[in-house]
Amino acid sequence: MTAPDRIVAKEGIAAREAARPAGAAAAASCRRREGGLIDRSRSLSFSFDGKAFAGHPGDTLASALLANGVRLLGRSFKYHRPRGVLTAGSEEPNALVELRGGARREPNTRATVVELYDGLEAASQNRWPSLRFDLAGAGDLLSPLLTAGFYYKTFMWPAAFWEKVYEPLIRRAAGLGRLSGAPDPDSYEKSYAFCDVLVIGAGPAGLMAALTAGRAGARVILADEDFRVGGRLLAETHEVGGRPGPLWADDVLAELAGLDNVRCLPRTTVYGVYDGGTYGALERVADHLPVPPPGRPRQRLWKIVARRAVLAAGATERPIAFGDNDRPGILLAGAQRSYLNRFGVLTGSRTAVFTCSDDGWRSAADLVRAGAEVAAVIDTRPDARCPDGLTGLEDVALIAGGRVVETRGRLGLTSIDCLDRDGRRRSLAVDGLAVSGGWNPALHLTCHQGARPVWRDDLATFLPADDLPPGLAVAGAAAGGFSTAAALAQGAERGAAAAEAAGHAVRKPEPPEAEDGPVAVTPFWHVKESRARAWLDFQNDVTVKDVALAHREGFRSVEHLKRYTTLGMATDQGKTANVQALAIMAELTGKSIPETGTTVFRPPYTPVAISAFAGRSRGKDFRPVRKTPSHDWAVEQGAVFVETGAWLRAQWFPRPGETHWRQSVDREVLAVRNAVGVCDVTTLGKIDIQGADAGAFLNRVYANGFAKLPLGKVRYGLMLREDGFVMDDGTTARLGEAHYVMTTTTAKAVPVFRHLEFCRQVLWPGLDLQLISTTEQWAQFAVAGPRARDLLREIVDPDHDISNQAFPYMACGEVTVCGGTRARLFRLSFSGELAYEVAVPARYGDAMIRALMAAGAAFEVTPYGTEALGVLRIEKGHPAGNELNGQTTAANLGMGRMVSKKKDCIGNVLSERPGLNAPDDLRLVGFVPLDRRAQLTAGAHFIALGRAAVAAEDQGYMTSVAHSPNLGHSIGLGLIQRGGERIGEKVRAVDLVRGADVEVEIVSPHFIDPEGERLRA
Amino acid sequence: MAKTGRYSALALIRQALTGNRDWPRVWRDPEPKPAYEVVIVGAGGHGLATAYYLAREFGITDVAVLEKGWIGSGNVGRNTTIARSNYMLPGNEAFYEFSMKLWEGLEQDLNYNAMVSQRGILNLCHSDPQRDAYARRGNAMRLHGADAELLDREGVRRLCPFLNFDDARFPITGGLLQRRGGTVRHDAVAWGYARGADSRGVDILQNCEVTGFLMEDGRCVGVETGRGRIRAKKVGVAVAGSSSRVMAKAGLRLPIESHVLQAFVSEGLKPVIPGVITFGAGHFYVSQSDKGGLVFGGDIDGYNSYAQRGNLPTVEDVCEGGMAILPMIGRARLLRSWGGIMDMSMDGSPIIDRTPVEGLYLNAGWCYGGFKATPASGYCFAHLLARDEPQETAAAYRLDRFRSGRVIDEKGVGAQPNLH
Amino acid sequence: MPDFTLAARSPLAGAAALAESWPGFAVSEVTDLALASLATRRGRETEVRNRAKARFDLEPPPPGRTASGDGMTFLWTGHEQWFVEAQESALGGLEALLRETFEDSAAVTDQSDAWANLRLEGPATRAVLEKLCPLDLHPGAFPPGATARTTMEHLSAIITLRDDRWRFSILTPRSSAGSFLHHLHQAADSACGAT
Amino acid sequence: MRIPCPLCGERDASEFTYLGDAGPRRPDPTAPDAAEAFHDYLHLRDNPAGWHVELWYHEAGCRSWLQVSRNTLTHELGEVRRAEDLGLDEPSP
Repeated sequence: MTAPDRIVAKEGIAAREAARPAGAAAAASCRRREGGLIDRSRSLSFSFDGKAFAGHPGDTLASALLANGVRLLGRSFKYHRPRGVLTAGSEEPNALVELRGGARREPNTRATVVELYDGLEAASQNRWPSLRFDLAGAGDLLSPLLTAGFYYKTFMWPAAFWEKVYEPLIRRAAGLGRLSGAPDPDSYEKSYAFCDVLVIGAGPAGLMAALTAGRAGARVILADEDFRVGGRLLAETHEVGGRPGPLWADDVLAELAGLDNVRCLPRTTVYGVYDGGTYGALERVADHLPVPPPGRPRQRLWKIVARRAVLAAGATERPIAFGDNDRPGILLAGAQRSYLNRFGVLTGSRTAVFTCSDDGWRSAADLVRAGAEVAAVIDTRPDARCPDGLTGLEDVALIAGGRVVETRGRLGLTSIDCLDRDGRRRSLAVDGLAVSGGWNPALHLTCHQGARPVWRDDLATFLPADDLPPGLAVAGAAAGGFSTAAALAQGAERGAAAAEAAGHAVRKPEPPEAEDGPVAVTPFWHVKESRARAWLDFQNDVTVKDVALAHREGFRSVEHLKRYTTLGMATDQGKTANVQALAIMAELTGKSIPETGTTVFRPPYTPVAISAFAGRSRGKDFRPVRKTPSHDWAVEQGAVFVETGAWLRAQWFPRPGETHWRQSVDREVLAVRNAVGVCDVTTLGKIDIQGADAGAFLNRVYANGFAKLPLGKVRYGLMLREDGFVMDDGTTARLGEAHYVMTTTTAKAVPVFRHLEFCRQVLWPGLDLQLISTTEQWAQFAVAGPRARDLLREIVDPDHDISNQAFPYMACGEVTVCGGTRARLFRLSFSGELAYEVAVPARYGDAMIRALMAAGAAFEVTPYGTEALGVLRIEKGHPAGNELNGQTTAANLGMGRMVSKKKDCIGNVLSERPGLNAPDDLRLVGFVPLDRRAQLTAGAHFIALGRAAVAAEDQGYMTSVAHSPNLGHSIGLGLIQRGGERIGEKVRAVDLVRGADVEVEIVSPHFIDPEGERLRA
Repeated sequence: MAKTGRYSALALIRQALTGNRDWPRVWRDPEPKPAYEVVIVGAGGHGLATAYYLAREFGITDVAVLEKGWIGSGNVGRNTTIARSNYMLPGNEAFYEFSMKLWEGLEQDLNYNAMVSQRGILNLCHSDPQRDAYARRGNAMRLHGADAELLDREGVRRLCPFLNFDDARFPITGGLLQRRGGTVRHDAVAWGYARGADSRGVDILQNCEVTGFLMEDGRCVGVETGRGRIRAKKVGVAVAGSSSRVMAKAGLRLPIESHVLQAFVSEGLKPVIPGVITFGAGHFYVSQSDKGGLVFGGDIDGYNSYAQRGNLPTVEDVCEGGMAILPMIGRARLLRSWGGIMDMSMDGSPIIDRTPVEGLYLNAGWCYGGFKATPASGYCFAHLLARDEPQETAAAYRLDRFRSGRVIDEKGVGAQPNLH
Repeated sequence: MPDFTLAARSPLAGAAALAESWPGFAVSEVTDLALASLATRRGRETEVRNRAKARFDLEPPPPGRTASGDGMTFLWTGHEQWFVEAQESALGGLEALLRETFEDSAAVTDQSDAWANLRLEGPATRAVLEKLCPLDLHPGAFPPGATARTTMEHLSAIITLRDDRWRFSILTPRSSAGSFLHHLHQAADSACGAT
Repeated sequence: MRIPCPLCGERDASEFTYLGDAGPRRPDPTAPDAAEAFHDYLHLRDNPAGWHVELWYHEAGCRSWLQVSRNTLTHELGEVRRAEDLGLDEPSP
C-alpha cells in the first residue's frame, strides 16, 4: 500500500512536463499482445470509410477501430465537432456510424455495440466532404450565435423566406445518418414468452438472480443486451469466488444452459415495461452476421409476460463537464477499462485519469498493471488518496483537488490543462483521458410506468423509486449496489424472492466471494474555471453555457430545460447527460437536486427498428387476405380484384376485346337487366340467431318492425345506433320457429355482431337467444335478372317449387341443390331485378359457381363483380356504404317512416332529437346531368344555380355515381337539403377538386322500375 | 418588453458579442394578484393563446393563466405537431381554416419563430369510396376558401415516389393534398404565446394548481388554488386531458372521456419525407422534424386512461401502418415514445362554450386534434370570454349539441369516444 | 337435367405449403371432421348436460377444456357454448344428430365449412407456435386437452392440445386460411430452418 | 395490459374491445323524461382518474361482455365479471 504523500510528491514531475507529441502514436496498433476476451487466433476484416482494417471475434466495431488506432469516428449534430468513442456500451452518444451498405444501411448505429463480423462495412456520417475535413465544422466558430433555441429568435423576416430559404437550409443540416431509401430487405418476427422470473441484465447481479431462481425450478428468462454475459465483470479485473469474473460468468451460463426451466437470451435488450407484467425485448438474431440465414429474421421482438422481474441492468458512468471535454481520446474511465480488459486495447499511449471518486483510480491501476503509462490521476477531492486495495500506483502522479480545465487536439486529444487545488495550472501531454464522474444506476425501466427516481445524497445519484412497476425488483448497480459483492448478494436475494413469489421453494443462496469496495463519490459536475465550452449532451451539442442561458431565460423546470436546449433528445436519450445538466441547473437556481427535479425515461430503453415492431405485418402481409369461395374460379376468368376491407372481391370480369373497364361493367349490368347475372355475395355478414326470444330481440335491434316476420320470409332491416343515426342495414330471414339468419353489410359484419352481443349480454340478458357468425360457413351467390328463375330451376332440386306463387318476393327456405346438396334460398333483390341469393356450405362454393355458370349458359348467364353490383344498386336507389356513412339518419335516407315509434328499439328515442329532424335536413334523391354527356362525380357539392360556390351556399353532396348503361348516361345519388320536395329542380354539382361543375336535375332515386314490378316478376 | 426583448438576427449578433448574458426571461414569474378580470385555468397552448388574444385582440390584459405544473406541460408539448385545415363538416372547416390563417401570420405576430412549416399534408386513399369521401372533403375545404387537391395514383407518385407502390396490401389509389398543411414546432407555440401574453401584462402563474371554484349565488367568481384564492369576473377552463376532473369541481359532468394517445419519434435522419403523410387503410401519420426525427403516431390506445403511457399493441399497429406505406423506414429506429391524455368527446369535435354555471367557460374536447386548433381555439375562446358570444367560426362547438343532436361527427361513428 | 353434382373442396385444398415439412415439425389439413356449435338455451344448462351424458357419455367441458366420448369431441368455445367435432363419415349430419339429441335445449349451428382445421405436430411445434400464439403453451399452463380461442397474426384461431406431447390443432376461419398458413410456414422456417 | 377474463384466464388487452363506462344503465324509453335520460346515458360521463368500472368485450376469445374494474391512473386491473351474470335489473352502483 502506497502512502499518499509519496504520490503527491510525484506531482512535481507531471507539472514540469512540456506538451510532448503524445498523439503521434495514434495511427499505430493499440492492441495489446495478450489479455482480453477476444480470439486472436482468428482475424475479421472490415472497413470504415472505405479503408480496410482487421479485428478479432469478440470485438465490437469500436474496439476494433480503437485497436487500429482510429480515434475519430464521427461528428456531432450541431457544431460538427470531431468525436471519438466515449463509452463502451449502448449509452454511446458520439461513435455513431452508418453500418452496412445498400438497402441494409443502418444509420446512427452505435459502434460500441456492433459485434464485429467478417466483411463489416461502416461509414462515418453527418460530415462533408470527409470525416477529417468537414466543412460544416466551420459552424463551430459561430457557436456564440447558435446558442440554445437561437432559431426561435430569428429567421422570421421576411416571412416568405422561412419555407423558401431558412427552413431548407436548416433541413439540409438536419439529422445524422441517412436511410437507404429502399425497402428494408430483411424479415422480422415476434415471439411470445411467459415466465415466472425475467432477469434483465446478465452481470453479477443478474446471473446470480437467474441462477437462484433457476435452481429453485422457476421458469426463468435471462436477457442481456451484450453478446457475452458478465456485464461489468467483463470490463474489470475482479474475481468472483476466486475465479476471474468472466470465467465465473461463463460457469454460471453453462449451469443455466443445462436447466430446462431457464432460457438465456443474449443480444437481447429489454426495452420497455408495459402494463400487466408485459415486457418488450428485442433480440438481435442476425445483426452479428453479414446477412440473416435463409428463413431467419434479422431481429425478433419478444413480448414477455413475467410474473416477476429482476432489473439488473447495471449503471452508466457520468462524464464531468470541462472545457472541450468532447475530444476523441477522452473516454469514460469505465469504458477505458472495458477496452483495456475486455478487448485488449489501449485507448491512449499516455493516459491521465480525471475522477471525483475512487472508481476512476481503477483505470490507473489497470493501466499500470498492463504496463501502460499513466500521466496523472487528477482527483477533484482535495484530500484524495489512492484507495485501499489498489496496487502498483506508487509512481503515478496525483493531483488532488485537481480539475481538468482545457484540452487540445483538433481531431484527437494531444494535451490537457489542469489546475491543482491551489489553482496552479499545468499542462499534461496525454492522448488519453479517462473521466469518472460517478455512476448513474440504469434504472430506466423502472420509470416506464411513471415512477420517478429519487435522489440519494449519500450515493450522489438517483435510485429507483419505491413505486416500481408491479412485480419488478431491482438488483445490483441498478439499485445502487455498486460493488461486485453487493451485486451478487442483491441478485441472489431478488432472484430468490421472485422465485418464491411465483410459488417455488428456494434454498437460501450463498453468493460467492467478491470485491466489496466502498462507494465514495464526492459529486463533481463541472469545472467552473473552464472558459471553453463544456459539453453535457455530446451528440446534440448542449453545453454548460446552454443550461445557463436556459436558466437566464426562465426555462428552469427540467422539462423546459430539455425542450429548450434539446438536452437528452439525441439517440442516446441523455444517458450520459441528463443528471449532470440537472445538477448544474440546481446549482444555478440555488436549489437542491431533488427540488430542481428528476429525470424520467420512457420506452424504449435503447432505440428499436421500426421494422421490428411491424414484424411480419408488412408489404402484402400487412393484413390477412380473405378470399371468397369463388376466388380461384374468378382468377381463372381473369377477374380484376378489389380490396374491400380484408376481402378480395372480383371487381369485374373483362372479356377479350374489352379495353376499358366501363365496357366490362356495362356489359355485366345489361346482362343482369336483360338476362341473368351471378355474383359472389359471401362477404355479407351472416349471423345465425336462435332462441325463443330471437324475434323479440330482432324487434329491438332493428328500427322497423320485426315482431311479426312470418316463417319462410325475409325482411329488410334498418339498424340504428343508440344515438339515432343509421348503423347498418341488411335483411333477416326466418328459417324456423325460433331460428333466424341476419345479413349485414360486408363492412359492418364485425361491429354489428359485437353490437348484437352487447344487446344480448348487457342490455337484455333475460332474453333467450344465441348468436353465432355463419359468414364463413355459407358460400352465397346472388342470381339476378329476368332469367334468374330459369337458371335456378336447373340448380334447385325439382322437389322444391320456386315458382313466383310458391316462392314469391321476400320468400326464403331451405332447399337442396344439384342433386341433394343442402342449400338456402332467399328471394332478395339488391339490383331491382327478379333475383335470388342461394347459399351452399362453403366447401361447395367453388363447385357451385361452376354449376351456376354451366347451368346458366343456356340463359346467357354473366358473372358480375362489385362494380356492376354498385351500378345496379344506384340505378335502383339502394343506399350502400357511401350513404350509410355513419352521419346519416333514416330520414336522410328517405326511410324515416320505417323507424317505429311504437316499440322500444335501439336508437328511436334519440332519433327524435331536433338536430336529426331539422326542416332543411338532407334527403337522399337521384341526380341526372342536364347535359346527358356530362359525367357526375361523387363528392361534388350542390350549389343553387346562379349562386357562388362558397360554403354558405352548400346544400349537400353527391354520395354515389355511376354510368347507367340502361339509361345511357351518368346518374347519381346524393344528399341535398329538402331533397324529396325538390324533384325536378335544377342545381349545380360542383366538384372543385376535380375541376367539374355540372348542372343536374333532382330526380327520384329509383332510376329503374320505381314500382318494383321486376323484382316481383 | 425589455430593450433586448425583441428577437431578431441583429439581437442574436449583439448578444453573441456580449456572451449572451443579457437575454431577458421569456416570461415573468409574478406572484398571484388577489383578483383578475379573467382567470384562465391551464397554461397549455390553448390557455396561453386565449390570454394572448384576450390582450391583443380584445384589450383585456388583467388576466392570469394558471398552470398546475410548468407551462406547455400538457398536450401542446406531446403531439405530432401537425397543422392542417382539411375537415369536411360544416361547423368544423371554417374554424380550422381560421386557425390555419392565424398560423400563417403567427411568427411575425408573436415575434417568435414557431417554425410554422407549410410543407403540405397528404392523406392517402386506397379505394374508390375513400376517394369519393376525400373529394367530398376537399370540396368542402375549397368552398371554405381552403386549398385542397385530389391526386390520382400518379399524382401521389410524383409527389412521394418513395411510398409503397409495388408491394402494398392496400394499394395507394390517390390522395387528398393540402399544400398549406404542415407542421409547427410545438413547444415554441406555448412559449411564443406565453411571451406575447406576458409582454402585454398577462400573469402566467406556474405551479399554481386549481383546487376548486369560488361560487357565489350559483355563479363562479374565482378559483381556489395551491397559491391562494384568486377572484375573477370570468373563469375560462382550457385543460384538455383533465377537463372532466377540473369541471367536476364545479359539479359538471361532460360528454368527454380521457384517453391515452401515444406518439413516437425516430432517431435523427437526413431528410427523406417532405411533408405530412397519412395512411388511409390503417391509422398512421408521419412527418419529419427540422432536426431529422420522424415524428409519427396512430390510433389512441382505446381505453380510458390518465396514465400518460400506452401499451405495445398500439405501438405495433402504428409501426405496421408505417411499414405499409413507407417500407424504407424499417431500419430507422424508434427512439422515444410518449403518451398524452386526450379529451375524447362524444362526436370527435371540441367544445368552446359557456357552461350552465354563470361566469364559468369551457374550452375542451379536442380529441387528438387540438394542436392544429391552438390559434383559433385561443382566439375564439378569448372572443367568448370578452364578448359573451361565440366567434362565428366556433359557433357550432356548443356544449348542448349532444342533447339537441346537432353533433359534428367527422368519422361517423357516433357517441363512442374511442372510435373518433 | 344435366348433372351438376357439387364436389367439396377443403379450405386449403391445393395449398403448396401443406406439402412441406420441417425437422421436428409438420402441418397438415384435417378434412374429415364435421363441426357444429352447440349453445345452451337460456336456463337449460342442466338439461344440456344430462342429454350430453345420456347420448355421448360425456360431460360438456368447462372453460378452456375439451372432452371426448362416443366419437364426439366437445371443445369449449364460450359461455355455455361448445364446438362439437365428429368424424364426417360417422354421421348422417352432425348438425342433425345434435339437434335430435338436444332438441330445443340448445341452439345448434353447422360450422363444418367455416373453419380450416390444421394439425400441427412434432417436437418443434411449440417453438413454431411461440412465434404466432400469444398464449402460454407450456405444458404446465396448457395441458393436454386444453383449448383456447385467441388471435394469431390478426386472425382468429382456436388452438387445442390433442395429445400429451406436441400435437396441436388450430381452427382458423376458412376465407383467410391461406394467410394463416403463410404465416405458419414462415414461423416454421424460422424455428426449424428454411426448407 | 392484461385482463383476467373470468372464463379464459388472463389475456392481453388487445384481445378485447373497449366500450366504456359500465355505470350508465339504458333508461326506460317509455318514461316521460326518456329523451333527457337517454342523452345522459349515452353522452355524459364521470370519467374518473382512478378506479373505473367499464365494459370490455372479449372479442378474440369467448365473446363475453365483461364488467371490468380498472384504475385509469395505473392501469391496474381489479374485479372482472361477466356482464350477463350481473343481470339487467341491477341498479347502477
